Amino acid sequence: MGGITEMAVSLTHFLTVSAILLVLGVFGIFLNRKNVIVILMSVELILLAVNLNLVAFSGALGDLTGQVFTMFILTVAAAEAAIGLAIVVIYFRNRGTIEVEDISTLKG
Amino acid sequence: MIAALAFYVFAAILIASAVMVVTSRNPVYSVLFLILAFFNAAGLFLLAGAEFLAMILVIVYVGAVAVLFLFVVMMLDIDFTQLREGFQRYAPIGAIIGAILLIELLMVVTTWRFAPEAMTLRLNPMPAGVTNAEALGRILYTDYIYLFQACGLILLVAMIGAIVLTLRERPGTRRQNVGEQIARSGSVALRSVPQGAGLKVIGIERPPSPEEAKPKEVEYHGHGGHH
Amino acid sequence: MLIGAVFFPLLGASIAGFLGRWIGDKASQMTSVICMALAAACGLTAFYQVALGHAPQTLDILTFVDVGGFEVSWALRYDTLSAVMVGMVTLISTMIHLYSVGYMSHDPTTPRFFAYLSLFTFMMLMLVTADNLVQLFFGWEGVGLASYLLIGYWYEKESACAAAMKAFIVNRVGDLFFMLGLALTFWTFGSVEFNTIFGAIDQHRDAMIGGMPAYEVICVLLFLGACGKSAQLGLHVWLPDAMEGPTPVSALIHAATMVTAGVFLVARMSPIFEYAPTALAIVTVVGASTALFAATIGCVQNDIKRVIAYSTCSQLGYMFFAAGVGAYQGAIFHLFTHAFFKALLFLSAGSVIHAMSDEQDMRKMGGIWKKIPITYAVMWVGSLALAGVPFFAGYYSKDFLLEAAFASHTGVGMYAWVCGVAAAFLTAFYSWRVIIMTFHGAPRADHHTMEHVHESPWVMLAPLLVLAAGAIGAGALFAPDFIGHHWEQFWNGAIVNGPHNHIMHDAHEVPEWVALLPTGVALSGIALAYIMYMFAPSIPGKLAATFHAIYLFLLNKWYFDELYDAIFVRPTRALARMLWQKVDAGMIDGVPNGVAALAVDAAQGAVRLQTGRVASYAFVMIAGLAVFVTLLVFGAAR
Amino acid sequence: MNWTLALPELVLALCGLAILGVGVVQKCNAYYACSMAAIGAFLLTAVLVLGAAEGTGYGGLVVSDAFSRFSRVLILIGAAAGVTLSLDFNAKEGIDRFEFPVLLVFATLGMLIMVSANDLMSLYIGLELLSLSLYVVAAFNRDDERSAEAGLKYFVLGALASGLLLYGSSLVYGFAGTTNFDHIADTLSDPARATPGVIVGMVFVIVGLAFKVSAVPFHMWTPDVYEGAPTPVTAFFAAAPKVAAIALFARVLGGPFGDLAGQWQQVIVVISLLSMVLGAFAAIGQENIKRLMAYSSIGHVGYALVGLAAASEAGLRGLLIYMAIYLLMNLGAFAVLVSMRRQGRAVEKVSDLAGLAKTDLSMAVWMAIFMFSMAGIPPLAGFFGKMFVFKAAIDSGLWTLAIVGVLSSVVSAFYYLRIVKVMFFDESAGALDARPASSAFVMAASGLFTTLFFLYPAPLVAAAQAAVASILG
Amino acid sequence: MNAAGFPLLSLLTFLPLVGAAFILTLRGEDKVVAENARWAALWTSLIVFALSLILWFRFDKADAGFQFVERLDWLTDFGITYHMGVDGISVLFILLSTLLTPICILASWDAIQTRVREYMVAFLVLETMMVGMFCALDFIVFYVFFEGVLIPMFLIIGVWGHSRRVYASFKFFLYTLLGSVLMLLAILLLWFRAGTTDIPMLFEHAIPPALQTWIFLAFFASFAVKVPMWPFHTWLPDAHVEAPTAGSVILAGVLLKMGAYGFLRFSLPMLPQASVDFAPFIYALSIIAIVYTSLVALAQENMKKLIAYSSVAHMGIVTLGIFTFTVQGLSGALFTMLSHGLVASALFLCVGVLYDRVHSLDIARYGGVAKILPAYAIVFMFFTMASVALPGLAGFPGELLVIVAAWKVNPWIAFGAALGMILGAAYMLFLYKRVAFGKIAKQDLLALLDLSARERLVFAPLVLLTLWMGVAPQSFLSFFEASVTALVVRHEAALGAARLAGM
Repeated sequence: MGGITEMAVSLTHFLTVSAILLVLGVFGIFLNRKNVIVILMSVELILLAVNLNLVAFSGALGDLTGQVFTMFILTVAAAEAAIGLAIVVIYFRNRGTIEVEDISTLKG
Repeated sequence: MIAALAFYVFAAILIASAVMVVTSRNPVYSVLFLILAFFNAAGLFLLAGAEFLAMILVIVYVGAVAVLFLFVVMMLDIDFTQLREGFQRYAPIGAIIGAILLIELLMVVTTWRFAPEAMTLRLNPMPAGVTNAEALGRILYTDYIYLFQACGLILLVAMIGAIVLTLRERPGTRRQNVGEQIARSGSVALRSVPQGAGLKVIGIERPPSPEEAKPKEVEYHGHGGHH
Repeated sequence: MLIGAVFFPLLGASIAGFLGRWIGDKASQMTSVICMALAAACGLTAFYQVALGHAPQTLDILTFVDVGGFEVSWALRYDTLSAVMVGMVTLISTMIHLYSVGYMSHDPTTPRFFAYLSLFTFMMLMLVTADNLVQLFFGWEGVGLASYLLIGYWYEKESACAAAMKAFIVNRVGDLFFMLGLALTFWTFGSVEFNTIFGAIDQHRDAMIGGMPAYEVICVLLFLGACGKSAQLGLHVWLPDAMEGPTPVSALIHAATMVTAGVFLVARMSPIFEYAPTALAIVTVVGASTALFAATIGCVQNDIKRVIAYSTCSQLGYMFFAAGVGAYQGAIFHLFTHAFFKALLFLSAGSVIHAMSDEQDMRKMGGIWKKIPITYAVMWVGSLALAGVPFFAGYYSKDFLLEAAFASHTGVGMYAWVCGVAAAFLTAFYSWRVIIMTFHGAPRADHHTMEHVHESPWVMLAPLLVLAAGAIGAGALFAPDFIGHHWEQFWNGAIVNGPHNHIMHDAHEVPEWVALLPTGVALSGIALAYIMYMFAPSIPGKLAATFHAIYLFLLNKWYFDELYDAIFVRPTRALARMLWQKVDAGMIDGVPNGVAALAVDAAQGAVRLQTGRVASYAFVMIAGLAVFVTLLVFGAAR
Repeated sequence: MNWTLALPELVLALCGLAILGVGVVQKCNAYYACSMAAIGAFLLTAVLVLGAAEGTGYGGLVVSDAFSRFSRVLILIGAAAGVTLSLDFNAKEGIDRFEFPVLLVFATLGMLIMVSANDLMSLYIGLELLSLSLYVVAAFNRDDERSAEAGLKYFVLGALASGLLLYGSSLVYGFAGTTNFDHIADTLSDPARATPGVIVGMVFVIVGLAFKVSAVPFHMWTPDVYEGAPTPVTAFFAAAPKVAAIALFARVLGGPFGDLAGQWQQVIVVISLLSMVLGAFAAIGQENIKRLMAYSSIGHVGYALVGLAAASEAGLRGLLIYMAIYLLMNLGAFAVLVSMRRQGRAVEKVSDLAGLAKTDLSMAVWMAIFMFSMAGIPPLAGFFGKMFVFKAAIDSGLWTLAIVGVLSSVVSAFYYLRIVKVMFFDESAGALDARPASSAFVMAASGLFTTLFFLYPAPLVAAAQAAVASILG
Repeated sequence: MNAAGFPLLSLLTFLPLVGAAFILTLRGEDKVVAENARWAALWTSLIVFALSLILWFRFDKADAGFQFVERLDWLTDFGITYHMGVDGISVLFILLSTLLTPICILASWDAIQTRVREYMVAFLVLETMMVGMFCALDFIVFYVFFEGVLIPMFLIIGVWGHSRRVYASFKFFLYTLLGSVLMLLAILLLWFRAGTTDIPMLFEHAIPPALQTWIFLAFFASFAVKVPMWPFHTWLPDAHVEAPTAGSVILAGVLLKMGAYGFLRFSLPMLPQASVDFAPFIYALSIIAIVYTSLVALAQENMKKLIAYSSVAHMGIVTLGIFTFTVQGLSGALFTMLSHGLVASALFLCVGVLYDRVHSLDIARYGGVAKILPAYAIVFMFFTMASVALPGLAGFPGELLVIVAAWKVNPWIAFGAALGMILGAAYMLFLYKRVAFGKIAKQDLLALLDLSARERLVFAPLVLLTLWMGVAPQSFLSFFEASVTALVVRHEAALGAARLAGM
């Protein structure tokens, strides 16, 4: 594709890795039966996949927008992690557990 | 060639550690694998030409977020032996759905095409001869000041949130009360007394009676549910 | 005056009905009797002016309906036919009102009774003076209502209520056909006004409906309506039961007036009937069959009023077959004379019942003729008239009917003649059976009752005497006008005989033996009754034992009630219950209820995914995502 | 750079910071004062919104047009009412901390940024500002197990959803080379050029937004969070953010992806159908009234999305009208829920309303009006919302949607009626405590709107029409 | 502005709301409030009735078009205006509604002792909806009123009803709502096609036959439930049995007419082809309704249920008449609607009289009532007879016209319709016999009091009107004539045009 900055490694490779990361993150969220913190980490993996995508596109397009976007995402992700962990903490204080299976008193 | 090799190494380790994050029994291991994953992702960023972001990723993520995770995992005193093993009941069908999603995504990304006008529509073409950090810095505080400030608010909200949710004041906790310190009255001020004069000279100094100045409640409203 | 004849009874009814409780029993009786008397005065004047003076006229009162060519007015039509009926109805009704003053004197709610009676009279008058089919139907149904109210007058009696309902509903069956006939008449002629219809007879003679000549269908439908009201075979079942009402009611409604409305209708519609030969044949056959059939039952009944009721039924049959062979005038003449003697018979029977302390069973009477001589005498008069003994009223009319039937020279005419003669014999027989069982022989009532047997008061006897006079003289007096040589002037076109119909002439030309035969069979009937009940009272019992099956068959009125019960009443009730509980509550209601139950089930199903587990929520989201991605990726690949 | 285009947002942000500052330095409980200040800030912002200039600013990040004005005003009304409703409740539940209004101010700011976004980045930042605030307020009653669970669930799923949204955004960016809506629209102006990549990206974005509007099958968090969160928070959730998310949905699908309508329409039709049906059925068996309202709101989103699915001017107009009406009647209904308190304790079972008509008639009447309105019975406002969206569906030939829609509205009438039945037909379960003035005010205001809307619907319809014209034009 | 010189129809429509608002402002002791609410409601409804009489006198019977027309901007840009007006078809139903409301309020005077204020408000709101529905000349406005009826009626049945009121009110509400929403879709489709929902303009809008079929079915779903036609009738007996007396009165008197009115107002003029196509189907359902529900009525053991089923049968006559497409049939149907509105209402009031005294609807609970309540027995008999279409009373002219018209279509249909005469007589007389006749089996009945002055006042207008309608139906039929004739002419013209287009 003319005009797109040549990268050392083709865009497709990046995108593939990112897709795999995304699916792994998704698996981490809905397949594990362990504690909630793993879920939070899976969310981080998803965001990492996104960042990888954006950075790869940014590189391929020779455009900084993707990187700026990534920066914002990193910021927000940090904030999100903080709040997520805070919620996990208060949940643990209330229930004494953070097992995924136990977080199911509200249902029906 | 070296770049390609590096890519494969980073990518392989990244994916492997991501798998470990998800499957590790012990959350502490998960966090550590997450850190490893971040490092490798930073490597990939470098390969894609985003040096500044790679750095940020390491500093912010490894330095702050991952440590926060680790901190919480440790703090929560989880009995790791009690943690359930394995996956959800619907794991097979879940895996199938995940696989389908992955295959579709791979189909999409491997046949990637940019829009014909993509080049002309770029908002911030990379300026030549400027480092990545500088280039980012030039636009971040100008073109994106609006969002930059909004991000600041997000961090503020995160801070407020974290505090409002987790900060607890227990009775007996001592903390500095700046306002009270500044507003102290002369009655509690230190003053120099003649040496050796003793009680006989100055008498017993008592705090002002409650009517005059009620000692301020140390309680910080809202944060102090005594439950 | 013409209006007065019709509306005075309504006035009487309203006063007695609505003000009865304020003005008291006596006053309301008086009012209604006076109103009735005024009506009779008007009615007779009308008869004199219109029928005898040949001055027909029509009074328009009010537009009833005028919708898209369907025009109906309230109007009083006075032609000879109406005038005859009005005169007869008002006169007899007045007599019966008067009689009722005595008969009902012990009843606690006489105003109600008189209100009903007057209301009935009003409705009957509306019927006969109707200018169109709708108004006729108004009167038609109105008399049905009044009949219902009067039969059910003693509403605390279960049997009275049942009889009232039966009367109304069976009548309604007839009315159904009347209504349909009315509809067809409208679509055939574009009007239901008599004048318009009769004026357009020739234009629509070829009209067809459903492959049949429209006139035939109209006539059959109207005749079916008439059958209901006039208790012809098949729809007669209500009439005997109607005897549950007070006796004056039976006399007025179920003998003299209402039941003859069917005959009146046929006569009124004679212009159409004349062009409906098949319908006329049906009328003849049904009428003749009814005449014989009812007479056979009359021979074995033990209730005095029921015997007379079956006799009425039988006489109505006579009228119908006369109309069926085209001798409408004869039918009306018999209607006219019959009104006198049948009312007389009923009222005498009432007088007997009154004397016997409300006993109606003839097996519990006997030996009272000396105690109530006047009643006995008028009973004789009535019976003689009924039997058609010469020079009594019935003789003229009945003889004429039989002659007309014979003279028609058709198959159905002959059938009617044979049935008529046989019925005449039976009529005479059961009439004297009644007289003998009631008045003669050893007293069969208990001592107590016998002591109380007394002649009725003058207020009851006076009407009896008037009617007796009618029963004796009405035939001779009016025969020349009604059926005699002056008939054409007298009827003045109120009844139409087609150009092919010469029956009025032919009836006078029958062989001598035909003319004498009815008298002969009547006398032999009387003789047989004397033999069986007076001289050899053991014969009836033996006969009944020998021909037990026939006896029971007759006693049970040919099992009509049972038959109807089995094919109409019970299945309807069973069907009603089934439709309600199975179809309505089960099937039709089952749908919404089932849907509601399904919705609740669906609700439970819908929240099953809501397990409370975060992971499964995420799973659903991702599954949804995967589905949409698949949908669009392959959709976009199109 | 015309910074005044974002004046309302700037003012609101400053107000938020000021309130925060006041709350921090204030010694005594500043909850009430901060709340009132927040309401004042909302109203002030609303005034500014009404007077805001039109145009695109900040390098195309922000757009101020009739559409954003319409949505922003609705959001601010919803937010103000939300804060009003929390006044009494939070005080009685012991969660009357000044951070609450502050967080709601920032959440509202996030919404404002969201609906006036003209760029995927502004969209994301606004959305996250909203989401993070909402995560916190959902768990605000931190000592209540259910509140904590609600927060946790909302957070986990919300994070997943924003992850998916971002992934989609990244693909779109990758395709178009830009994140600006106008530019994206340009590249997609010929739908034939849309590659699978951008379509998948769009699906991911749709999923992320569908989560926010709680459309089936991305609704799973809704019942649990509605039930677990403190009632005023639930009221807030059901009102302003829903309107904001729907508006954003409309903006994104109508603007940058407007020419891909043929593609996204299929998705919207499906989620709209599922939402209507699930909303109708799942609420039937609910005992907890907040949970019931959650399913009800899912159903309402389904109806609103019918308008979106119509992918026409009439459809978007119907959508906006629907959301405006939904917002107001929903606030009224939640005002009742917030007031449900017996002997000082908050109650939230449907059966707790039993015999309300005997003990507090006017509240019962208002609630009945809201219920009938939600069931779509004329002449109440809810009917008109439904009428406009179904009209749009029929115009677009979406018969399935229209028929399923009206049928499910009949089914949903069943549970709305059940609430009326409980209030009016059943024997009293004991009187509820007296209504606080704040909820009485919200109740009456939205009740009057709901009841009298039919008299003069033209202004709202005209405003919605203008708003739609601005994004499609 | 219009013949009255002021917005009469709007006034009629919204005046009850003013009364309702006034009642809502009443404060004070419960007893006093109840008393004041009763009087306020009565006066409001009487004033409305008095105003509505202007329609009777000022209505131009020769004009087939809409009169007293009012038009205001509403959503004018979208083709919806607030458009009110009456023609011969609707004018008398407004009078019927305004007449029955005060009667209902009077009938509930003593019977309703709980939540009187709310009850009166509900009735006044109901009146607004009913009157508005008959006045509306815009389809959306019509629908708003048409559906709005559900709310007050639901509450009336549910709050003041009897033991199974919840089931009945839900069934009533959901059943009718289900039908109506489908109609709403059809309305929206018409709106889309014609760009307006103005009824007179929609009359001019030709719809292709294939589409007519679907729209007809959608209308049918709503109107058939509302009429109700067999087999959509089962909500009616339940609703009637459980509703308080006045609720049953309004339900039978006015609400049932809304469906038939809908057929007349919309299905026939807007969908001529589909109406003709579906006519045999309607005939079948009508005949089934007449025969079937009459039979079911025969088996009933509950007075109100029996009368409810009889209503279904009578409405069968109405639908039959409408779909004969003849002047007689349509006039007969309209007349039957009016007369049934009076007679069925009166019958429910009769039942209510007994219910107020004995608190039972069970037929078996009664017997011999005629002895103790003679005046009542007369009234009851009067309306029984009117119900069985005795000539001279209100029921007859309509039934006659419909049967006459039905004969034109097919004699067997006329026969089926006329069968109702027999069965109707059977079940009504059977009812009357079991309630009023016979010996007094239950001793407590002896203590009953005859009609009070208030009850006589309630019945008096109904009796008079029933007689009037029976004796001089032309004074009512003349209102219909021009409009009905115009409708039939237009219907035939539309069919003719369609036939030409087909050739």
